[in-house]
Amino acid sequence: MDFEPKILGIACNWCTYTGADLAGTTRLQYPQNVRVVRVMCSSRINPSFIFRALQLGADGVLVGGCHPGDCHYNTGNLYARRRLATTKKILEFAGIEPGRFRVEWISASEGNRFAEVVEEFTTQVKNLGPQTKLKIQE
Amino acid sequence: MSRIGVFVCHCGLNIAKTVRVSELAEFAATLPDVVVARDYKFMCSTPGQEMIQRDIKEYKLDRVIVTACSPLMHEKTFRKVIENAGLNQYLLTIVNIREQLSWVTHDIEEGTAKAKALLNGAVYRARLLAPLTSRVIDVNPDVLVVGGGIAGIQAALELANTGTKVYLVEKNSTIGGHMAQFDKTFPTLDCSACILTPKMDAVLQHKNIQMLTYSEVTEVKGYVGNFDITIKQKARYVDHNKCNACLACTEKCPGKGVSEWDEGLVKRKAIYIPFPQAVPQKPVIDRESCTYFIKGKCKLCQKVCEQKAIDFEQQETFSTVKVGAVIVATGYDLMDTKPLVQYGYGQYPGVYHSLEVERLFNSAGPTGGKVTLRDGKEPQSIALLHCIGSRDKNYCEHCSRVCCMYSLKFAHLFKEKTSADVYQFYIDMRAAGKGYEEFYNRLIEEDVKFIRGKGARVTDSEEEPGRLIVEAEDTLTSKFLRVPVDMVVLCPAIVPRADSKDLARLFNLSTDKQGFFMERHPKLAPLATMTEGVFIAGVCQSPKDIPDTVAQAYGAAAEALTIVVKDKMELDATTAMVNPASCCGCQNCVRVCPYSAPSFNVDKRVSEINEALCKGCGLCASVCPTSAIIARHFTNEQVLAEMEGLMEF
Amino acid sequence: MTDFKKIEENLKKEAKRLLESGEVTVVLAYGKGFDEKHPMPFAAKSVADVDNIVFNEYCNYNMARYLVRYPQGTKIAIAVKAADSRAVIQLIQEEKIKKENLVLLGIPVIGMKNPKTDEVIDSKTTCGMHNPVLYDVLLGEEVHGQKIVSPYDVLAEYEAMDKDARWQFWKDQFDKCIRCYACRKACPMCYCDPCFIDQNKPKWADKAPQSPGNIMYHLTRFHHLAGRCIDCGECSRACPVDIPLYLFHKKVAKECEEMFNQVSGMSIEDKPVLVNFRVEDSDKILE
Amino acid sequence: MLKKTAIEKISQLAAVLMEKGTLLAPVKEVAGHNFAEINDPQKVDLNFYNTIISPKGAFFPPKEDFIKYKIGKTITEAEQIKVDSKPVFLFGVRPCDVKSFSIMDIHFNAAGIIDPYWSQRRKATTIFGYAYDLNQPVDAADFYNSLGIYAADPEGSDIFMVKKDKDLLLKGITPKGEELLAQLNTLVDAGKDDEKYYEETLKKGKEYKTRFLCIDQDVIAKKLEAVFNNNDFWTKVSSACLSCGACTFVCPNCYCFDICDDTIFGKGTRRRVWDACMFTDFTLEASGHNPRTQVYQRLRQKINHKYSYHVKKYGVISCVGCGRCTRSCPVNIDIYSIVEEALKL
Amino acid sequence: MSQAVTPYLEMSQAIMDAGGEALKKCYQCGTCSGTCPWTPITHFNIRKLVRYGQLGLDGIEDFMWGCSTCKFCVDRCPRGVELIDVVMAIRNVYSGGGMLPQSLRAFVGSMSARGNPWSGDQGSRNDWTKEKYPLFSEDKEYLFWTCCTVCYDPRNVKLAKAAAEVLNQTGISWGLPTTDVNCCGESLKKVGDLELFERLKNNNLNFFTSSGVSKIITVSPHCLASFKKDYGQDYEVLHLSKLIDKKIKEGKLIPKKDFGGAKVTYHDPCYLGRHSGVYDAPRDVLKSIPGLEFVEMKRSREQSMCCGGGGGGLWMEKLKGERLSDLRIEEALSTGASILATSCPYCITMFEDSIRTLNADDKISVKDVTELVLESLEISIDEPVVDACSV
Repeated sequence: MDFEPKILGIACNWCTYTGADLAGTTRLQYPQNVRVVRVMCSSRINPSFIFRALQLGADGVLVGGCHPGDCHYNTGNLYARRRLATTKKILEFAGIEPGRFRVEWISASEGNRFAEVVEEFTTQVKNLGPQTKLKIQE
Repeated sequence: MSRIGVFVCHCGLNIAKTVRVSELAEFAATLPDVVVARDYKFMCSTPGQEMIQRDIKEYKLDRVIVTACSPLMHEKTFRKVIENAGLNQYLLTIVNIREQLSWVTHDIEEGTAKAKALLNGAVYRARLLAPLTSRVIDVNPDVLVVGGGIAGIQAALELANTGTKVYLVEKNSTIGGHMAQFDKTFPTLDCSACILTPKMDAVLQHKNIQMLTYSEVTEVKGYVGNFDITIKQKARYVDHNKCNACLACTEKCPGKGVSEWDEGLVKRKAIYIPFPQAVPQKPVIDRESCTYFIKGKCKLCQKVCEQKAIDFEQQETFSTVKVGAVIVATGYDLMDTKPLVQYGYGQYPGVYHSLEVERLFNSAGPTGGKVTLRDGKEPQSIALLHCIGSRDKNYCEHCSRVCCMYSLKFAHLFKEKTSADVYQFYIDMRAAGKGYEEFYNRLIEEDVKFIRGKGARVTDSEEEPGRLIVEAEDTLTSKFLRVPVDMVVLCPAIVPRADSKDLARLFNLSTDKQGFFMERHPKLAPLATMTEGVFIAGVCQSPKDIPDTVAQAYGAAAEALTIVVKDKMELDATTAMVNPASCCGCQNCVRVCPYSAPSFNVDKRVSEINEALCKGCGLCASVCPTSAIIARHFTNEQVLAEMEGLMEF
Repeated sequence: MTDFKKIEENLKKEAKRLLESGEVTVVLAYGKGFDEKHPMPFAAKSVADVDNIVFNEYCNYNMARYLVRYPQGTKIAIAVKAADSRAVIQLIQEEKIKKENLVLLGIPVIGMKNPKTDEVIDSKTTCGMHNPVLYDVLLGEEVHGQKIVSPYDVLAEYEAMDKDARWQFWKDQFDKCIRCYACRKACPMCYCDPCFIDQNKPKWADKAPQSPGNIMYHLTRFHHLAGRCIDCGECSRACPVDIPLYLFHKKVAKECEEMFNQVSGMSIEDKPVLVNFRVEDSDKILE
Repeated sequence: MLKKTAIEKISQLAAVLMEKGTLLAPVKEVAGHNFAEINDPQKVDLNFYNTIISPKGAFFPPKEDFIKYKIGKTITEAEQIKVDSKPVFLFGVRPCDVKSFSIMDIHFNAAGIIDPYWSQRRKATTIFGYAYDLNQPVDAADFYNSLGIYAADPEGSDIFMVKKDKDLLLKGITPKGEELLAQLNTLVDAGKDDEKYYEETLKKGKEYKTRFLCIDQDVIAKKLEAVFNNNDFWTKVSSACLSCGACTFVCPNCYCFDICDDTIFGKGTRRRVWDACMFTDFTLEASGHNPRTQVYQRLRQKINHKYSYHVKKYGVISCVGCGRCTRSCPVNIDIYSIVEEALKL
Repeated sequence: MSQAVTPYLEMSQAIMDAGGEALKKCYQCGTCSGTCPWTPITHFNIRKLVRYGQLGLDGIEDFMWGCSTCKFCVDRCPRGVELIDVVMAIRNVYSGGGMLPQSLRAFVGSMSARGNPWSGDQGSRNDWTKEKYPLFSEDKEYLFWTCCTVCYDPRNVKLAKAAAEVLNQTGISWGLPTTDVNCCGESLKKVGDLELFERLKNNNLNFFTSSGVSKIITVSPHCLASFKKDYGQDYEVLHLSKLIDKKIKEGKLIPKKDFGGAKVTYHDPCYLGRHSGVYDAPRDVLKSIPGLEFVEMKRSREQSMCCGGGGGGLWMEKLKGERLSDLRIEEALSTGASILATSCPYCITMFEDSIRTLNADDKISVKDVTELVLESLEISIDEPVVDACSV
């Protein structure tokens, strides 16, 4: 059977979540591996959310925020960029495939971009196979 | 232990087509703490809402999960529903299985499986939700309107007539906007000035409107009900309090600048009013073309001014206004067509863009309303090229919507004012509007040649120097046409104002792919934006004609009124708070907050958050190393629990 | 070679002067332990205490760790070696302490030793700097002419590892952790009380010394210290089971330096990188 | 019965023990030696002074799972986790550590307080005591003599081992030990000079001197009680303390624990984990109140508990002087010195 | 007979499956056909081709060979339709059904049997060198990829030699491919024989891989575009004109000979210009040659006219009056230039033909930019090069 990865998406309310809705209203089709948590801003994302998601068995984590400069809260995503970049480096040095974690800026008007990113990322994670390193073994 | 009710919506077949809704409800019923789970055709309908309310009472529910469309769609609706049933509105969780699931898959297996995971996440999260109390704030009763075109004017007048104080900011030295440049309006061909100038005058006279021309918004602080807006008054070098509008200065002035108002077709003085009916009727000095500012001497205007109104030392000034709501109506620019070299704009003098032509028709324009070419001759043959940059993936993908109709208007005016042959090169004629198709029919009868084929190239004629050749395929006959003309009119794409990005940033507006301001929802909230209390009207939202613009202006005025008419309003309760017992005093929150909501209490060595300033982004909560900051409704526990639920299945 | 005796004398002299004059009420330095090889962190609060002050090659402690224990406004003199002074700078950046309340007694030194292994402490396990970055009084001759070795050189071997091997390496290391939290307690930058890992709401990880909780604790701690760790190596020396935490901290520091072009604890004007941003930060850092 | 084996053949002995049950023995790690469950007999390494962490984990592991549960819609299913009753061989325990087991028995295995996990493991375990190598210097941190323990003290061991040059001598102390020894066919019978060497070592062990505090535990207990309120003293001796848990986690006699539930996806485990009185949240109450917020309060508690309260309550100091806390302390705090200081007051 | 037709959607689907997916996007505005250089002179209509394709209508085969893949329409298309892909797909579908025109049969046959379009013997690919120039080996930096046309066509062999001599002057290390290689296949792909193209491509890739090629210089823009876009590999491919331009600017090549005020104009080959975005390099080279007066034709650069040789056009018969090259020569003549410079062997071939049929031999000559450079370096390829020392 084909491996269908479980991917956790964390999307900011104003841009990426709205963009994801737009993908729906325009009836774009994309893989259903990403399960989205809505937060108000990408800056809400605590790095430990990412670690925890992987521990919970997520094969990949996709974070979506507004384009830099377009943050609903002015500068939230600029902080998020630094904090999440650092998170990514930490995961990488711990030996976790960097391809399992991705941050994308997707605006409210970029429904197609959302679908595209989900498609791409799903394929990428699929190719990496199941994430077993951090996953808590019951 | 919670008592959770789960309500799964079919949304007709929208959801039910790709999610087995009854199976989803059955699944929900197996989850711990779920005491009732149902599915229903339209949960947002009255029977659906009543079902939820009935169950809240019957099963003593303390959490409600609605599994339906996006929370951006109906979260507010369902919050009201549960609140009316006596439950705190924040105990609602929406699971989005329409926009982000049923509409984006065809596979019912996949759809049902993912819906279960999403629902499970919601159950995990719902258990940890806490009732929250909305904040009540005072509302400032005044409104700011940005942009003094027809949309801004109409909105300002409507508001002012209700007794609301309005600040109308316009960056040019006169209000009126693009509409004031036109001669006639389609399809009725009534005179643009006859409609507009009385309104402009009404703005000037209205005691409730404070007009701020030659001004720009430079800073926006605060939030709905309480905006603090800084406005820059650019230096006019003319004291408008003293000036009596005799305009003697403009006659004497030796300076020559390019008339922006006439789209660069003619020169104007350095001290000028853009056009005779300008409001206010008072001149400004353009530094760039003023002899005094260029050479250091002249001051002729000062000499002739009896009122001593000329002030070369004038500086730009900044003032702050407090308002409860804002209407943004900043209009549009035309796309620059020079990069489309095949059409020869800027290369051949016979090629015009549509706004230039508007000025040619206008009796107050550079030719006094006569249609003449740049060399003064009357054109014998004219081609109108539609969709220049519009409907074009290489430039603007959108349809600019008004070009078909104004091209018809142009054709009529050309026919009226000249004896020229008129060709329309079009892809599709779009005449959807009241009286528009009739107008199209009228023009066909006026013997305008309609060529179905986009103009491919404009070149100069080798046979008749000075004439132009329009090349295109007439797709109806598959013939390659070479049409010799004297004048080519391009209908360029309508694009957002060059500085619209800056404005979007100031007001926190989202923009669409082209840069037009995004409405919160195209149908449910077409004039509202993602920023509470900021509304949009007119072409800054998307290209539209004058009737639609005016209608939007009325609508935006009504929207703004709904806010400022009350003296108090409720704000979202989803703000952040500090648990002082866990605060380590690192002050990260203080450092990062864009709204200065957190501050450090030096005595207690802990941070505190001013909830009136907090907008609930949650940044402080994520930079707090000790998790002392609780981002209400998005707490760490809630997010972690939701993640756990999402990953279980 | 550093003249340890001379520095000890100067340290005592300065401590005496500062306490006598009342300029400070506490001198954070090093004191006698149960034997010579085991000196202790020491807070001299009176002239009489000064006799107990020592300085030798085993006085590794980063005394900045103790600064936040004293009430705001306490006048403190603190002995700082190179990395220790960076910790002080970082704490000033974070507004935990104020420069005006401090007298920094700078100790330029080369040849400090780890008492457990008797190995010289150098750029392999610390930032490898010899001279304090910030001081008010210098207690010895500045060290110059040493070969400059990047504190990140030691990473090459680990960076070159295959990701699966690196994962195995770290997993084995973190599995050893007994959750005694000596690392965070020895760290001058870990002043949080309570630490995120001790919390029940939210419970970020389990409390038991086993893989998932250990990994969550350490990875999150690395993130909390990103751009703040000043590479003094205290965490690794404190660890009773010898987890080479310094390697991970170094790696994060290196990445932060490359991404944000700022080195921690070098200037009191800086702002910690992770609570700061530049509009021109590149999206490349996310790749 | 005295048996012997060449130390270089120790892995053969290990292999035999592994066949009979679980073998816990010192293995070399980067930082030093520690007891570990042996999977590879070659790993057993007797070339150590003492382990970093005490062998208490053999009976009281850092994490002990009690119950596995599953939260259901109507009921939560739970299942108790049983201790494996397979024989265990705890190999190479120093006399002071052997002594610690009997002190720990007070808390886990005395009348009225029988901890099934501790007591079952104790029952299943055969302890191979191991005399310190008298030819090596005493570690400066040790002070077990003060607690009446000597370097070659077979008390409490089932089998006691003494190193003789390149050989290891093994003596059955208890019937359980004797019985086991008889079964270990890789061992050979010791000769007369071995017997003599063994006896002499036990005697010489008394001369192998550690630091010495005071033999009268009541004196110590009373003194500590008397200085309890001397905050200056406690502040001073704790001024370096980081308040980490290293000392308690390596200690053979610290027995404090926490009980926590770890749940994921509705399934979870209730378990006991080591806790430390040096942690800030050790005494944090549900109300948010914390009676011991200061470092000095916590260090005072720790010392008083071992040297004062424990004496009054159980008649014995809860310390065997193994020196581990001193060796593991990141800032070289020496519990011996603090008690010594207190006695001087 | 009924004039009614029924849409044949299976055919439309087949075209989309063959790579003409973009078909769907077209809204028939006529920009392509209004832009296409063929529309004014032939019955070929690219918009109609797309329309026929959308509905799968019969009759498409009558005019589907008209396109010379000049890419003008693609650049202008407001819908972003990759019209060349559509043309290729349609040709693929229909020629698969045996609808190849007579004139292209020889072309495809030669490609299939000999690996080149000129019916030349594969083994004699390098005969023009007279073994004077080195073969590529791994120690060489550049592979000089000779187009089949310059290897076999007598007019263009001159270009091959000129190129080799100029390369020798640049000081770079280079070598020729062995005779194992075959045509790059660009035109074949445009003609729609995608299967044979794959074979040719893979054979060339084998050579590149086995001999360790990483940098390639091409003399033909068609090979350039093919390697860059169709080969799916990351080779550094460079058109000769860019290299020459670079070397002149570095001072490694110094044009000496003065042309005494001769007027030259430049024709942008579609595959160098619109397909590859190279406009300035050949112009800069021309401007660096002493005594050449450079004039532009009216249609130049992005708006340049096509010679008609692309997309298989080189091998197809065209009636007089339906040849773009004729129009182009007339345009060149109208500038008063005596030299028409270009950078493509196909253009050279097309223009030489037109000059002959227009009897313009005495007014204008066609030269590759490389040939002019060589002439200006005062090196002759007609006689053996004399060692400077022995003079």
